[in-house]
Amino acid sequence: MDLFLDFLAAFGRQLQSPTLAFLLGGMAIAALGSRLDIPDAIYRFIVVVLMLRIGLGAGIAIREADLSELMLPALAASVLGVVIVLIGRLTLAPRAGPRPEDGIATAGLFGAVSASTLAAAMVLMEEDGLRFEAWVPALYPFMDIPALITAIVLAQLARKSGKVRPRISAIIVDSLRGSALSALGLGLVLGVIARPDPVFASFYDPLFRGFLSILMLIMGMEAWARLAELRRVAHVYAIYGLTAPLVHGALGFGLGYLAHLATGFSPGGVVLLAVMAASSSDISGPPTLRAAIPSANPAAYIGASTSIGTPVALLSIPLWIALADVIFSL
Amino acid sequence: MDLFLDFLAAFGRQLQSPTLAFLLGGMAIAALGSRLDIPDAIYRFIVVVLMLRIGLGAGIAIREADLSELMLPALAASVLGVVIVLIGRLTLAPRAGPRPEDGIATAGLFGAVSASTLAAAMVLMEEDGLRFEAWVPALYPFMDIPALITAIVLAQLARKSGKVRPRISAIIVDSLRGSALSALGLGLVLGVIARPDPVFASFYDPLFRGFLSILMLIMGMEAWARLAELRRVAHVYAIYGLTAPLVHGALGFGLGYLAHLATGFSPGGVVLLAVMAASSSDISGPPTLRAAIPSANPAAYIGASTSIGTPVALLSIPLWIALADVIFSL
Amino acid sequence: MDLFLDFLAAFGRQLQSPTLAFLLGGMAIAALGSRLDIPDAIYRFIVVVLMLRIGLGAGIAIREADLSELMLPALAASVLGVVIVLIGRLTLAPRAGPRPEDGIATAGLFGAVSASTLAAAMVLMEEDGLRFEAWVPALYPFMDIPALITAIVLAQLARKSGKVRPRISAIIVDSLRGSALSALGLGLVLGVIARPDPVFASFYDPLFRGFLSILMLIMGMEAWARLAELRRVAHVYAIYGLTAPLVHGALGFGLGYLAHLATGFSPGGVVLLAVMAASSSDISGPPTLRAAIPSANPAAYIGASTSIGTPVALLSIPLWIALADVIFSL
Amino acid sequence: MTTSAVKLTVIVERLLKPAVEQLLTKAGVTGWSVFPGGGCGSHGLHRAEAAQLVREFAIVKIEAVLRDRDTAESIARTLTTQYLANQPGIVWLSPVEVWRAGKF
Amino acid sequence: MTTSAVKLTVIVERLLKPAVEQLLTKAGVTGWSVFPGGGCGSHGLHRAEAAQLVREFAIVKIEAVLRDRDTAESIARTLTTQYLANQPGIVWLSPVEVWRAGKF
Amino acid sequence: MTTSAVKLTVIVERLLKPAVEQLLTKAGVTGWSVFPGGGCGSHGLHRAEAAQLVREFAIVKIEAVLRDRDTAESIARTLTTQYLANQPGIVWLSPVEVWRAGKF
Ligand SMILES: Nc1ncnc2c1ncn2[C@@H]1O[C@H](COP(=O)(O)O)[C@@H](O)[C@H]1O
Ligand SMILES: Nc1ncnc2c1ncn2[C@@H]1O[C@H](COP(=O)(O)O)[C@@H](O)[C@H]1O
Ligand SMILES: Nc1ncnc2c1ncn2[C@@H]1O[C@H](COP(=O)(O)O)[C@@H](O)[C@H]1O
Ligand code: NA
Ligand code: NA
Ligand code: NA
Repeated sequence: MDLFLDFLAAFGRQLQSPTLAFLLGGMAIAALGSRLDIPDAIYRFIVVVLMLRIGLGAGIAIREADLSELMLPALAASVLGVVIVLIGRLTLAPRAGPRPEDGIATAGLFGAVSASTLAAAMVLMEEDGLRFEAWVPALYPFMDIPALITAIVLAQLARKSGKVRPRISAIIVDSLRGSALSALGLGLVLGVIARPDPVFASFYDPLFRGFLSILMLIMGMEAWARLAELRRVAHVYAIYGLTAPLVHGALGFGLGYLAHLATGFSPGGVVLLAVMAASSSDISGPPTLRAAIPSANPAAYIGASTSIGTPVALLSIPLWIALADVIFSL
Repeated sequence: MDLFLDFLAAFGRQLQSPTLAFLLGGMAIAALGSRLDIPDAIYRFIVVVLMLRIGLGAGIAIREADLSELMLPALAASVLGVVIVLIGRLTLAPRAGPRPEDGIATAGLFGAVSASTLAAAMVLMEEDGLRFEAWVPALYPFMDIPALITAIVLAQLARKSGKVRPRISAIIVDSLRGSALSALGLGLVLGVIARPDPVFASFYDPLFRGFLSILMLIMGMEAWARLAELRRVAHVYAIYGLTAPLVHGALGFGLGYLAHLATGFSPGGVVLLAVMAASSSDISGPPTLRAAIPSANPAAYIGASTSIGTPVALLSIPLWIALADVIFSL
Repeated sequence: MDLFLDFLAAFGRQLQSPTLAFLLGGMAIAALGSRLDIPDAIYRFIVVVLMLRIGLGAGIAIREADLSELMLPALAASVLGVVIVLIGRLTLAPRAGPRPEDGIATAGLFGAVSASTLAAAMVLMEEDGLRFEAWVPALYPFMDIPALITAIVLAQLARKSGKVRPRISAIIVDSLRGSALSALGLGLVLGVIARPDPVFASFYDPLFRGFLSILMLIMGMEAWARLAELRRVAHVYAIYGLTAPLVHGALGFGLGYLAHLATGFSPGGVVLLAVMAASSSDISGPPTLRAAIPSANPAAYIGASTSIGTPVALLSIPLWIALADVIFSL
Repeated sequence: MTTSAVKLTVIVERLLKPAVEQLLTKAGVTGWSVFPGGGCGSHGLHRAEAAQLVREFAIVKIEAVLRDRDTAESIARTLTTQYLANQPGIVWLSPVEVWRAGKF
Repeated sequence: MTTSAVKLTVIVERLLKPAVEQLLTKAGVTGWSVFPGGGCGSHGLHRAEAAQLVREFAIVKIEAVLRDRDTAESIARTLTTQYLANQPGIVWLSPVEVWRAGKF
Repeated sequence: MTTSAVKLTVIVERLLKPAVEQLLTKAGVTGWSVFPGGGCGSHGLHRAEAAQLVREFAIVKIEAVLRDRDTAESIARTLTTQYLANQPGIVWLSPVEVWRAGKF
């Protein structure tokens, strides 16, 4: 009982975070019909800077890390990516209308990872003083890419036109060439082999919170704008969007906890793994799916992810932090 | 006599401010035919960040403020907004050519508030160590909206087509939905209810001066560019643009001084009220007037405000600071 | 021998600089087919801020400088600009295919100065603790404009249509009106006559390294993209692009060393002069040449400068720093 | 293979974009495209790309392809008489041929 | 002085831009222009200029002037049947006259 | 209701924009619109939107609607012969119908 009260207190404290407030603020001003908008050029630059920052930070720290520790969590991330999509295939797809692709693509996005949610979790954990191995954010592609590939393969199996085999290597290469993953990878490599510490400290790190607050504003406005589209598809997408992040996050937390027991994976790492699992892709996943599963209805999967999945995943970050506070009795 | 010398010294010192230097620099390079320009996306982002910064700053401080103190200055602001437009109706409009709307719309902009001038005053006062109640910048809409509404009502009366009654509530809602006021309001609310202090301190506040310097550059270039248009309208606009900011600022200073006597309104608050009164809107006011008084000539009111009113108001900021230095013997 | 080893060690240390790493990173991701791109609006803003920063920094410091010291280095810079183009006229142009203009325009760009290379050198030298007179970056136009004019005059002589005389004053004015030089000049003037120290310290200086890292990324991607074009022109451009920066830099270092002996020009100043000489213009020079020598093939001169000249000049910065370390036994 | 249609092009300030879109929707037009730009006309210069203080005064081009010429004409009439009398803007019509006529 | 030609206009999401450009290149088209924008159609709204989460879903207009109408028609046919069946996009053709016909 | 007119479309690099605008002004054209973009042609690729080092080499489209076809032809002739001989750019003409013919 005490544990539960602790949990509620920790959860409530986290919900006041400015990061989440900007998200809700974005939804509110969109709902009120505000004409405020952030120029597209700024948005694209913000995403690049955030991903470079995450990559550089991880890269700088990896220099001194024992990379063998990375293996188990990376495996856990990949398993989560695949399993989440399989769960969606079994639960969502059969209920999501005549075309199974719609449900499969949606599950693919929820298996993949949201860069903005990951960044928000990093800031919230820093405010809470919850530490993680510096390489954890680099697990992003280990969960993201297997999830997208699983969805694409399942969609092709569903169509039963067994002829076209997905070229998995092409999908991996194409994913890594996307703007967000390229920036993450570039930052990672530069962090490891160059000495970017001064520019990291004078530019990338100080801008991190601020740019994230603007990105949260955009995500909030976008979530509200897409709700209209979501209304045009089956109810089950809304239900999935509301519940799946919690289920997936719990799965991620569970697997992370096992890694903690096995190799001492940090509590912060467990939380980040849960957040990545809970999050759904809304920047880099959709175009990959659109290109590979053209018959799936984007209104369904983008609506479910951007309008519901991402806000729920963002608002659930405090949940995983509070859970960690209690379970690891921090 | 000593007082007057003190005043001149303070005034001269302030004029060296980098903020004003960037304004004059913008006018100079435009006059010299430079091809330097600031991308539109950057400009729009700068305005949003400045308004969020002003709102967040006010909101954070309001948490601990005694809001009953706000009432009298807010009333003063609204009275100023209305009175300035009425003065313009009586002095400018009859002299401004065949169509009274042109003069009325111009008076409307001069009654309204310029975000860039307000921001510049905040930076100049900070450099001078002149403090104000944190909620003073939030008086912006209390002066801005009544001024615009007064102008719109007067224009409709002038047209004597008494049939169409202006929907005042629609104008208020539309004003608040504009990009600048939305950002101000959002910042204010987030400042009060979330805890945005870390992101305020790491991002919004450090960028304030820098972004303002870029905005001043833009305002200077724009002032120069619009001068050509102003030449196409009656002389009286130029005369109004040169003198009105000083008259309005003095009115604002006077009303602020009364509030100081009545409820201890701070000297810095008095200066900011004078600056808001002296300033004329050039970002958010014009589209409201264009939509509501389509028959008024934008070359007249935008020219008068952007080309003359705003530079004069900006250059008069040191005047109000120096006046406060002398009157409140700071 | 020891000296040579010292030199190699210093050179190797410098090559690890994050500034150069971002350049190589940009080339690498472009080569790997990444879709990462930086919005044009951001790029243009970065150039303006970097040039304002360089100008403001120089202007602030010039206030206390003895400007008579500037004369000899400024003369050296102008001589370098002219001499480099003349060398190119004699060596490159006769070997560069049927149209001498192509080679002359290329030599013009290599005589001119690259803003990004200059900025990179300033950051690398700061990391190395190598100091220079604050006005040295202001030598930029003293080398840049004479080089462009020399190329334009030579091109007109080559065409033997002696009738059209180049209007040298028009070219100077047009150069100074370009975005980059306007921003440099504006910063310089504001630095001298206003007191921009607070905004310099809170905005322009902190953003310098970060914006430069983004610019290096862009230069790297652009260098890779233009390589294809370069393949369509004669080999000699590639050879010139590879060797000329080293020759020109050595010339600059030599002239700077003479100025050091004559008037005590600082070792850092000598390095910056070498870097400016080694660098080739890729932002502001090309449009001047295009307008004045329309018959020259841009694929040749832009390819040689952007794809090869600039990367080589950037990677040679550590060379001049290491040379200074050894020669001035720092 | 192709069907004749008309393209209605409207160049106005962003301020009028909602009004134009409402006219198009009311007239049953199923789609249109919007391109930001700048221009020059009797109301002076509108910059493209460089900072312009009032975003609502930036130029946009709205292009709508329709199969029914009368609809296009009536939209253009409403626009020119009700909105563009004293506001910047022009309207023109041009012939096009479309595929998949059902889309228009 | 002038030569008749046709202009093929394709409005698609940026995702399809490489495919369209490949079709044009294969068909021997020597040049085209690209303009970023936004729009509205059966697949909903595409913003112009304001931040849009997925860059690949932004609208672009591709204009290619060609002298050979048959080539234009065959490109349009491939596009409408192979790509635009269930993806946003429209295609139209319009008559133009060009100078320096050799360029096209 | 409508009047026939021609639309002159010029696609050039920003470097030539002032020259084109001067030609239009000299010829008495009362208005034109400008749209930033990118393109591909005999002088290679011009990016749209992504950073491009030299702003003056970005592509712009200039559209001018005129009532007088001869004026349009003479502007196009001057452009193609004097400016576009060895610089990137194309020009085309297309038929349009306008309202409020007095504006053009
Ligand atoms: N003749 C024209 N051809 C093309 N665009 C025009 C023309 N006249 C006006 N425009 C466009 O319409 C806008 C408003 O024109 P105006 O109402 O004449 O001020 C201008 O800024 C241009 O973008
Ligand atoms: N009738 C139309 N006229 C002009 N543009 C259109 C039209 N219909 C669709 N579009 C454009 O094509 C895009 C995709 O249309 P759709 O396939 O109908 O969703 C829209 O976003 C518009 O940019
Ligand atoms: N056939 C064409 N259709 C449309 N635009 C073209 C065409 N050819 C060239 N362009 C445009 O004109 C620019 C210059 O073309 P060019 O002179 O061929 O290099 C290109 O970048 C395109 O934007
Ligand atoms: Na996930
Ligand atoms: Na006012
Ligand atoms: Na040089």
